[in-house]
Amino acid sequence: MTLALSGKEIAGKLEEQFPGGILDSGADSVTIKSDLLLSVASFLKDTKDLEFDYLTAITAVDYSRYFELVYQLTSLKHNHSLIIKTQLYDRNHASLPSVSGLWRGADFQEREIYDLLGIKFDGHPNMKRIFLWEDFQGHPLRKDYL
Amino acid sequence: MAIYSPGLSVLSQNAALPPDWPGGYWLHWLVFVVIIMTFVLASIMGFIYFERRGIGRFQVRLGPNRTGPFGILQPVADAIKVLLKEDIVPAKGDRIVHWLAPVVAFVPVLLIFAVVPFGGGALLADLNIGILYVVAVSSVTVVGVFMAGWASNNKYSLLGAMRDVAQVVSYEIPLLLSIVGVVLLTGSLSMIKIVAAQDLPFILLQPLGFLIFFMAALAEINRTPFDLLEAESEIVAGFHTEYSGMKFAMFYLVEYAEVLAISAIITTLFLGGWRGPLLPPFVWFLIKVFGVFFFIFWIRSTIPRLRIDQVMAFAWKALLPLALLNLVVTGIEIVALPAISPWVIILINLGVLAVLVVVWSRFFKLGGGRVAV
Amino acid sequence: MQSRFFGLGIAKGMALTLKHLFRRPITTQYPEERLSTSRRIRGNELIWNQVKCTGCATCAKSCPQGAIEIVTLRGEENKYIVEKFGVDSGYCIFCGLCVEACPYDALYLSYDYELARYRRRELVKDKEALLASPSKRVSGYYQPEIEQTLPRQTLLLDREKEERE
Amino acid sequence: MAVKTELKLKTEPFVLNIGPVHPSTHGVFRMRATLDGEVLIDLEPVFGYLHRGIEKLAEGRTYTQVIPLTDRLDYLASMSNNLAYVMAVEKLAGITVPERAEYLRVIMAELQRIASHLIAVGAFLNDCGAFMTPILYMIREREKILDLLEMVSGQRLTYNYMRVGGVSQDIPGEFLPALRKFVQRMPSYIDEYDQLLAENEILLARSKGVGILPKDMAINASASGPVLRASGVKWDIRKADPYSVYDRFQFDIPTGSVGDCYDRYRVRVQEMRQSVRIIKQVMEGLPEGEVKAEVAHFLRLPVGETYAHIESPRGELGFYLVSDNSIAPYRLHIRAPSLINLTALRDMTLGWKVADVIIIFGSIDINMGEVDR
Repeated sequence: MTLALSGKEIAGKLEEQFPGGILDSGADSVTIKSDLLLSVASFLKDTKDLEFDYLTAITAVDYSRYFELVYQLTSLKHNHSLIIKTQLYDRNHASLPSVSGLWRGADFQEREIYDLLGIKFDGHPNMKRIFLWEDFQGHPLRKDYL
Repeated sequence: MAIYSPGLSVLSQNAALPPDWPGGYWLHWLVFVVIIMTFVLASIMGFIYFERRGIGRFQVRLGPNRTGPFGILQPVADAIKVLLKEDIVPAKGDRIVHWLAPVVAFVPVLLIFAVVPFGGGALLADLNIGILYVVAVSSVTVVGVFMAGWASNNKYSLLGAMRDVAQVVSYEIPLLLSIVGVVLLTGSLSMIKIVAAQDLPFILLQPLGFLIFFMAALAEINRTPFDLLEAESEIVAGFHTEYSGMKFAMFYLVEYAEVLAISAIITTLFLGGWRGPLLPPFVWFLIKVFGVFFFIFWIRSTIPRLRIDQVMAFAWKALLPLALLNLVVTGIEIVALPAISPWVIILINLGVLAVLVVVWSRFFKLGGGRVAV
Repeated sequence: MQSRFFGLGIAKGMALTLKHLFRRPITTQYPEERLSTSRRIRGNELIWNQVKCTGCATCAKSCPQGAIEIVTLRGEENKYIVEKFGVDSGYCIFCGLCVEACPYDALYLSYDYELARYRRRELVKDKEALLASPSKRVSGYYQPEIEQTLPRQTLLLDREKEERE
Repeated sequence: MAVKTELKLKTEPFVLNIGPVHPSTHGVFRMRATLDGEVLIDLEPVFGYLHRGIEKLAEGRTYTQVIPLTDRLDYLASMSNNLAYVMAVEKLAGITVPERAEYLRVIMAELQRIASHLIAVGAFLNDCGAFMTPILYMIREREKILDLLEMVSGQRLTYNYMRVGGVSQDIPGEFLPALRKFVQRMPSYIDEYDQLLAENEILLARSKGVGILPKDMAINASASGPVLRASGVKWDIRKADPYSVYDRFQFDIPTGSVGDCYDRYRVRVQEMRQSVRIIKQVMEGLPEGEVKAEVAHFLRLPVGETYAHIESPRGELGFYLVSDNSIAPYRLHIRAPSLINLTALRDMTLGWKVADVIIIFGSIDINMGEVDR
């Protein structure tokens, strides 16, 4: 069984490292401030006993008021998983640091999120639309796209 | 062993004399050119039908079976369909070269049949340099293929055509060298004399030569596993990607005419040509040609394709040295053991074949081949 | 694993293809030779039983494509009269969710499977075209009683020569 | 394996669009390849030709109506898609699935895995140039599986068989005998595939050491499924995070050693054997009982979110489901293994030749329905 690490425990560990950066923690998830994403991610990837070497999936959800990004991390070595969430409130200029430098697997997923939800990832090597054509207007998976 | 009909051998002697026909040579040539063209076209249709049905059965399906009894009219239907298609020239293609290419490719293949001995004699000409003529003429086809690739103004076509040129030019050498082995045994370049010398088929006396010739010939006519120039899974259709209608039909004919020619030459050089017991010579010839062709499409239905650098490596690093060694061994046998029974030589040759193939496969490795970029 | 001598692996493969040359082809000559399809085949369009239908429109609600159109009137004894019942088979994806959802077993899928028409408008079926009739065979999809009456499905497993048991 | 060879000639690279309409792109994938002669020096994958917006469409449909949509994701493995989706819904709704339904789901998922791998391996061998034969043999066995799946679900490609809380219908009486027969014969067919090409020298030359995906890069690029396992990572969600009733069955996880095309091909063939093994055990333990739990017709899920993942034939297929207590999903995100496995495509193909690019791409085994969604 892949062990879903307790969000609360991890939040405690993260709180030591990044004071004030943890907004919330659930049973298997931790919500962090969006500007801390990259440092938290690299902390989770490199810390001993955590070693989240595998980025399972990135999801973005449009909650109308804000976007929530969900990073599902897995460690193939220890067979445990954790969900990192972060929220973006600026709908017009939503942007986030890219984790594709840490996990190559984020490459197409971030492009997909940019394409369908219009969230820009800073530092992504090839930030352009992936499924829709270049001059497509709007981002279809946003709730206000009709 | 020499069982061939005396009547036909008379014909072969007469072939060099001016026939006693009104109009002399001209009428003779005209009649036989028509006969050869008909024969070639008919056997190509037979080949297409045979291959499609045969591959169908290899692949546990039926193959074409709708047009006519057992689908025997399928090649006719295909021909009608392809002739009615629109002839398309790419907008930025070279119109003249595009038009010329199928002709340049098709004519040399037909020319080969001038010297192929179907029965007791060649129908058109018994050239004393027959086999040399075949090799010389057949390599002109590649010019047509390259013209097609170039004139199409299509990258896939160009890739296919360049592969073809590289491949055919390389494989000419082992092909020729393996023919030299046969010529050494016969002492003549004439196709008829080569057949006449085969009391034992040369496939027994020259097993390694046959193997080399067969593989080089497959590469020459671009059949699997050397069908790189039209590798449909890589470069769509290779040099004839942009061809349609009549011109495409020409290339299709070239492909099968080449196979027919190579089957006929293998029959002539290694399988004893038209010779065989009981049945008339022409029938024997056809049986052997279709046998060789069966083997060719059996290979096609089984094995995958090589990569271009592997194909080239195979020609230069495997076939060429083996062909040279084969030549040396044959030469030694002819000079040193002129009077020995052929069966001993067959045994020796088979041993040499086994040893060489095993040794070569040990230190000749294919694979890898990444270029650092 | 790897063959030691060049040619042995090729020879093995060629032996296998040669063996297949003498096996029976597995293709069927379709228009002449027809195999029985699955008893649960979700074929052709819907078949509608006017007697059983109460006009509840559950089918239309469950249709993912919105292909079913149903208009009802309120008749005597507070029962619905189905005024219009139509299916656009051009939109239908034959998922069978409507048959599954129907609480009165008034909707069936057809057992026949040749749906092609020359005009797109011919795909739009109205009430009369969907009515059950003896000429239309009903599929056993979600209808276990009908399923038992249909011919057994031809399986390639059974048609093949039993040479490997 | 990279050989440092200096390209001496001054050459000019050119751009070749492989796809979206190309015999070997397995759908409408497009690779914008920059070539230096035959050697690939840059590659950019281009997607989107089959984008149907399934994630957006799902937001307007009830939970049951989404199931036919998931059929159309990876249309070669519809059962797996169904399974992953209904698992996500069940997880969020807290529905327990009857025992028999769980067993049936495992049977269907494993049959589907065999069917999908047959196409994957067949298409890979076809890309290598084995003219249609392997894929036709494999389609023959796939046909038997499709017969079985048709028997239970009524359709051959878009099964729409799984339901929230179980499966739509119980299996018919003739299913188990037919399945038993199939499971008995399948291993001998897999032996035949191995005999056909697994030791073929040309295939070895083409695929050994070609397109290596190193272990650390495979993990870093979030590769999953056979692609990850071929690189030597023993990671299978059926073992690592057992879902359904997989923890009750014995099976091995085949892994490769190098991560080249040949390993990926072998891993798939071995997985077929393991799947047959699983099906045997499931058949023995198949319990009687209900096949579907009582579930409201227009399901409303509690507010919340969940992620359910399975090991689909192509890798980790996950559904991230967000509910707002309406009858339709608020957000459905699909973690498509095909798309994410392509991340490393550029690194795997750089420096190889056109022919290798095709087989490397073929060995990843993507399905455009899932890549573009």
